[in-house]
Amino acid sequence: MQNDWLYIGLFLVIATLIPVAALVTSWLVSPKKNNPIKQSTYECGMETVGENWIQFKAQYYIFALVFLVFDVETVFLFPWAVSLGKLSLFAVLEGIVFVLILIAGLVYAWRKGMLEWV
Amino acid sequence: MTIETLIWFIPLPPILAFFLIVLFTNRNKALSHSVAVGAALLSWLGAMIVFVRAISTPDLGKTPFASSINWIPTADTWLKIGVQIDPFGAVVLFFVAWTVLMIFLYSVGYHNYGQPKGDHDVAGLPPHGATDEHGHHVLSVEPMYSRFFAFISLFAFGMFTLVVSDNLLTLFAGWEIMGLCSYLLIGFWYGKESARNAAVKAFMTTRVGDVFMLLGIAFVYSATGSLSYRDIFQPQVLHTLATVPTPIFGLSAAGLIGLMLFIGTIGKSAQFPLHVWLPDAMEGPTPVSAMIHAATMVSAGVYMVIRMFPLISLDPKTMTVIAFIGTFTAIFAATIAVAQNDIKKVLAYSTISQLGFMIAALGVGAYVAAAFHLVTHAFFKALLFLGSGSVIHGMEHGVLHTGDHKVDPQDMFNMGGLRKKMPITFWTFLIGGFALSGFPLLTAGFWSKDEILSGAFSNGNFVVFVTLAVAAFLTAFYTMRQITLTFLGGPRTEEAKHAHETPWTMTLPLIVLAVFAIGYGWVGIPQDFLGLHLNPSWFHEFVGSTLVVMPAESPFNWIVFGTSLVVALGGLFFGWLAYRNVTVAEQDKLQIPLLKNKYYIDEFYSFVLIKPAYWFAETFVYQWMDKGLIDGILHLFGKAANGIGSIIRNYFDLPVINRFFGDGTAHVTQWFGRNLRPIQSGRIQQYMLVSLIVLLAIAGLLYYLLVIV
Amino acid sequence: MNFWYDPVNFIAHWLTSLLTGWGVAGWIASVIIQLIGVVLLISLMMVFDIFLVWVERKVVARFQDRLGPNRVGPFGIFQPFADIIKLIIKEDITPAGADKVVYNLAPILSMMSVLLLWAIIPLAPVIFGVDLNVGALYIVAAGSIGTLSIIMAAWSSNNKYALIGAFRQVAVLISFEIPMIATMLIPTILAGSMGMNEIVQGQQTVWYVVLAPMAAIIFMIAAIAELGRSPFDLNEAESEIVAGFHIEYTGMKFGLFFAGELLHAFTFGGFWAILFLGGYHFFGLENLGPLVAVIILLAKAMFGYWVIMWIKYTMMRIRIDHMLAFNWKFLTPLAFVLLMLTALMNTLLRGTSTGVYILGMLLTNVLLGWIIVEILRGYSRGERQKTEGVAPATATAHR
Amino acid sequence: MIPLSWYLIISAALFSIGLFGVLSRKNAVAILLGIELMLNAANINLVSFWRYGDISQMAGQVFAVIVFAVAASEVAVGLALVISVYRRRNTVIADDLDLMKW
Amino acid sequence: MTAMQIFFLIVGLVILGSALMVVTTHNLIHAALWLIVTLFGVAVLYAILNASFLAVVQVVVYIGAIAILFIFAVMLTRKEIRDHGPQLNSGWWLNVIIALLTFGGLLWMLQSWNGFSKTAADFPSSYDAVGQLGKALISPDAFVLPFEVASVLLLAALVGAVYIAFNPHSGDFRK
Repeated sequence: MQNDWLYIGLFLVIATLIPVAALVTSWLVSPKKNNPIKQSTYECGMETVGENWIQFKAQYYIFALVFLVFDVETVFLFPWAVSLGKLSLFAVLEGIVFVLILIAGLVYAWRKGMLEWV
Repeated sequence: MTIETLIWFIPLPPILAFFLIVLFTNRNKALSHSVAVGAALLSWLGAMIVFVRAISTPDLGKTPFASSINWIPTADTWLKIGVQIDPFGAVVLFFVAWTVLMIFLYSVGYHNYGQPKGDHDVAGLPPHGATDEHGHHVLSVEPMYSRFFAFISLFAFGMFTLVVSDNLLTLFAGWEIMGLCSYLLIGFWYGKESARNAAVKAFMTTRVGDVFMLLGIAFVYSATGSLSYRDIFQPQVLHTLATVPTPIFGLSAAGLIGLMLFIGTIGKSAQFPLHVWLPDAMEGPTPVSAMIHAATMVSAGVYMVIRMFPLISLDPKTMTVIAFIGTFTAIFAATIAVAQNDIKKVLAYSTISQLGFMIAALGVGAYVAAAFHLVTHAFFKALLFLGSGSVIHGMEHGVLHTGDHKVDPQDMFNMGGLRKKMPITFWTFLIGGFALSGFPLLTAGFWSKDEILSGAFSNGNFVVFVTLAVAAFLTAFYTMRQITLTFLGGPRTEEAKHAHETPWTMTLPLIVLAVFAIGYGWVGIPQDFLGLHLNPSWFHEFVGSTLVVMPAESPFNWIVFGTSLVVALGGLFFGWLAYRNVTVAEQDKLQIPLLKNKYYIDEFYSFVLIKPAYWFAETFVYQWMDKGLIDGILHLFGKAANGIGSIIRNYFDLPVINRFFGDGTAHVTQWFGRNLRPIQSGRIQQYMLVSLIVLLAIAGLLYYLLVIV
Repeated sequence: MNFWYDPVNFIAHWLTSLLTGWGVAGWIASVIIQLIGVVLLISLMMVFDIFLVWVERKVVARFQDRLGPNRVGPFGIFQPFADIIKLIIKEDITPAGADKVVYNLAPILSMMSVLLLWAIIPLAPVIFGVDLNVGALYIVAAGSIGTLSIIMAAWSSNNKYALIGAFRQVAVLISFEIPMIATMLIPTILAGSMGMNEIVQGQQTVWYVVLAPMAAIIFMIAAIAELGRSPFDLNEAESEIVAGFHIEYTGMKFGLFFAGELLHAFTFGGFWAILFLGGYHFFGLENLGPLVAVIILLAKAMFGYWVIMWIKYTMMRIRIDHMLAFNWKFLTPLAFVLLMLTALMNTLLRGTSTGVYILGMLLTNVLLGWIIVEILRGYSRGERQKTEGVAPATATAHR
Repeated sequence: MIPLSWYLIISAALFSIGLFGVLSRKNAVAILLGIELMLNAANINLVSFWRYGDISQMAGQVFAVIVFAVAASEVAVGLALVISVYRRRNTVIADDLDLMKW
Repeated sequence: MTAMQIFFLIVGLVILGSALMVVTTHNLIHAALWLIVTLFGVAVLYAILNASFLAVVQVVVYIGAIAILFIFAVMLTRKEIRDHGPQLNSGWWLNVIIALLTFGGLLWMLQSWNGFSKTAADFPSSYDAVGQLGKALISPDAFVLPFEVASVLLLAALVGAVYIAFNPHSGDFRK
């Protein structure tokens, strides 16, 4: 157990180091001749107008919101799924009730027209 | 199915009806009310079965019908919830089931089912009447018909839950559900400013009590580790509670718990000083008044006290407080009722005063008497309210006929001579009124009230006895006044002439309840009544067996009997005498401002509690508030002077008012207003900061108290 | 132990004994071994990644009836290496107003999140990094780091297009993550564990693609969306937002994103194989030896990768509203219904003979699929009727 | 092996930091960030008590899971409120939102 | 001082340091990113505590969903990415004191508890925590009620959030 995570940790470190190494190599060998035009933000040759920030559709936020709720609930289903094989039908039904509540949320969002990309 | 299972199912139909109506049938009026009434009928059926089984079961008191299930796993044990029906519970269930069913039925007629839709009715306002195809003005159906039935169904659920529950937790749940429903129902016609305010007022006032009650429940749980009656009423548990001292007033734990629970009752059962909400609650539709403010909800408070009697009765101090509050409320409300002109207001105050009777009875330890009066009162007061509703309904008919909407159909001085127009209403109302005033030997009210008086007498508590006797006299008096003004004599207005009888859905409940208002008393005739040896009082035997030791029936006493005889008959007689030919309000000798204005209690509260709250907010908002502040104070100061003057004029001594009124309070309030200003900044972080500082301070204090000392 | 049968573990054991012989503490030795293993695995992956570039380009060419790279080396096999060198020696520009640290962190995270996935892939019965008992969730976790890297890249590069692209991409990613997790639950149910190894071993007798074909399909669709490849590649719609979130990236950093995407695709092919195609199982062939098993797995992963490319180069890009509607109104409910059905059937059929079990599961899926197809047909018929009167130009823009 | 106290100290410190953030950040979103920190501190406690107590009693982990749900709900609703307020009043500074005084 | 302890200390320092950055840094996006670092550290703690399920869920839920939501919210509620002016309330030093007091109080309370510095028994390698968790979440005499309630809670949160953020009366998104 502990050991598994040790391995994952090593993996993490190496998986970070190797891209870094790649970047460093390129940084070493690549030329560096900066000028403002080159550094300006790329907008098909046009000048950037205004700040980076623009009013995003709150739609994005809504989807993130729905996702958050669903993510959490679905994640809760994993322990259930794992021990499902040893559980009674009753337990399975409980899980199904859980999912149904989840779907009720989806239906609500749907009916409220939040899933429309207006 | 076993009787226990059946008990579980009693509260179920109403809540199902609630959801059905809210979710599905709210478009369809007929469906809605059939669902609601059907649910009430089911519950009624279950309740009756349970009741019959209960009275046919020997020594139910020792082994009540009870079953409970584990509900929430707490740290080491389970929080159990369950049902329990002991003799007392059975009788309460009986009258609750009956009154609820009757009121459901009555509501159908009251909201003019079958009448055309109003011409310009809007949701949130009482129906104004419609014009039928012949051009006649007729009553119009309530716009929010289905909603009403949904609400009362939920309410019935709360009440049944409260009655069948075997622990304080579910009792409190039902209690709060009813609080919510009373809020919703009092404010049912939310289009009316007065109704809105009344609803908020009722909610807030009862909350004050509920907070204390919750504290009491928490205290019980922490002290006994359980909330179920059976566990709490174990002799050794009671003994420990009685012996453990608490830092407050030197009360024992039992005493403190009892006091806190009783404060809850004060709120719910509208006892002084938290009685102010009940009269205003008359803004709601009349069935609501009958249901909430006569039959069930206000009884819930008394029910709880009776339920916890073994615990509460442990501490004499608490008992004294209870007795005092009850007695005072009884006389206090009775005096106010004398001067009211609104037919429902009179009943409201009489309700307060009758509840005072019960509380007082408990205070002097007359357990059975209180229970008895609870039941009988529920019946005849429900009857009276429904009757008054019927009267108002008839009057509204007259109003529609004349088309003069300025005439208040609830003012008794606009009525008179209705006995010819609405005979059924009249006779049933008469029965109810006589029961309320305790008409000897015949009505239920007599037996229960007589038992209370004899209880107080045999208890040797003569102050209580005399006060209650006076209150009883006043009760009879204003009841007769009401009957005389409403039904007797000749009609005083056009409207009264054209009033007429209400549909069967409204009269049938009246008749049924009238039967109980008479008959129910006979089950409680004391054994040695008039010295003759009748067979023992069934009610006393049955309900008394709820307690571990059956309370002794108070011995018959000629003085008590004479007193109750005299006060009842005398009150009725004088009431008739004084009002037999009063035609306008001005001729009423008792229209004294103090009584009409209910001893200025409302003004007092609004002065001490409500206005300052406004001031804090406003002072913070507008800097030039001082001026308004001073103005308000001067204005109220005038009112206060007025109040004091009238008090002196009536030789009535209410020291509280004397002490609080006058500019002393004004300055105090002003000072508070100035200094509390910055607190109310509305900044959430600041609030949190303050609360944290306080929390830390408390923690430090506790550390000091627990560890260092 | 026979070297030729299982070289990897053989070498590992040999090294361990060697180190312990030198008096190195046991756990340090194992750490060192693991370290070596990790380094080897990851560098192999990177190299393989370069190879993937070539594969992709060849396959695309075939799909599009071209030849593809064929100059550098046989079949242009060395082309990608040339690309790499070019990427490395390209000047790497950091736009003005960029948030330096985040800007440089993003591609690393993106690559890392892909590489991390290989920690739990069981290459063979005896060759696997770690048999994590929460494997399925681990995949999602790594994916979420990838999502994060996208937002970081877009925000730090201070570019409107990048931000728009990132928002779209993230919206799609998180949306399609739901059906993905839901379908991952199904092998979890069938195998009774989240661990990849158990799941693979659970397919000893029958592959889960037989027990839950619908799940396999949904997973594949969701995976493609997760990869942000066509037809779900709106995040880098050249016509509108030039290249999506990594518009400002040049040189090796862009290379990392690019390679990350390729490897990601391949990896998901691998997971598809592991979750549904029986992993390294191939009718008992895997018993010949671990290396054979590894080859089987890689072949299956390549097949999955090929399917992904196939879809990518045959289907056209979908509009974002259609994409999200497709997910939320079709894929997600379907996935959950399938989940419930599978759980139910799995419990009901427990204890029956294997044949019945397989048949029941299969029939359930087929039935569900049939119903779905019917529903879709009805829906599209309705849409067609709705848009018949309308001019064809607007007919496509129906909601 | 690590004594339980270390976990408790870390979680207490994390909690206090989060508390500070909640109390003193101007931006409502930042306040929510602080709340997240506090919730995590609580979770560390729960899990460590599970590990250092009887591991067959899953209460600790279950409660941690519930805390996840609570955190998710809190963030969802809280941020929705912030955004809605921003769209009405065009500010996310908590102190400007003192309508509660009315 | 075993390697484990050293590792733990490093993780703890990372957690606390990044937490401090969360509450103090000016740029809210950075604050969110720092929060992610903190959360990741906490996930590592879970891993050390053998609660692998929670460790992964921490990453999935917090980093994968909550942090994303935060970043979106920040981007949706800011006129420009970088903040001007102080980010702390004026009375922040008082808050520091409060926080320190809380910390002290908590520590005092904890150390007065006798199990404060106990160590854990070794974790049985065969112990299937996830399965146990699943059973505990489902079995009626354990936590099935909280389990279902949690889903209801999330449903309520979804509905509420949708209503708040989406109801037409609260203004229009594209203005």
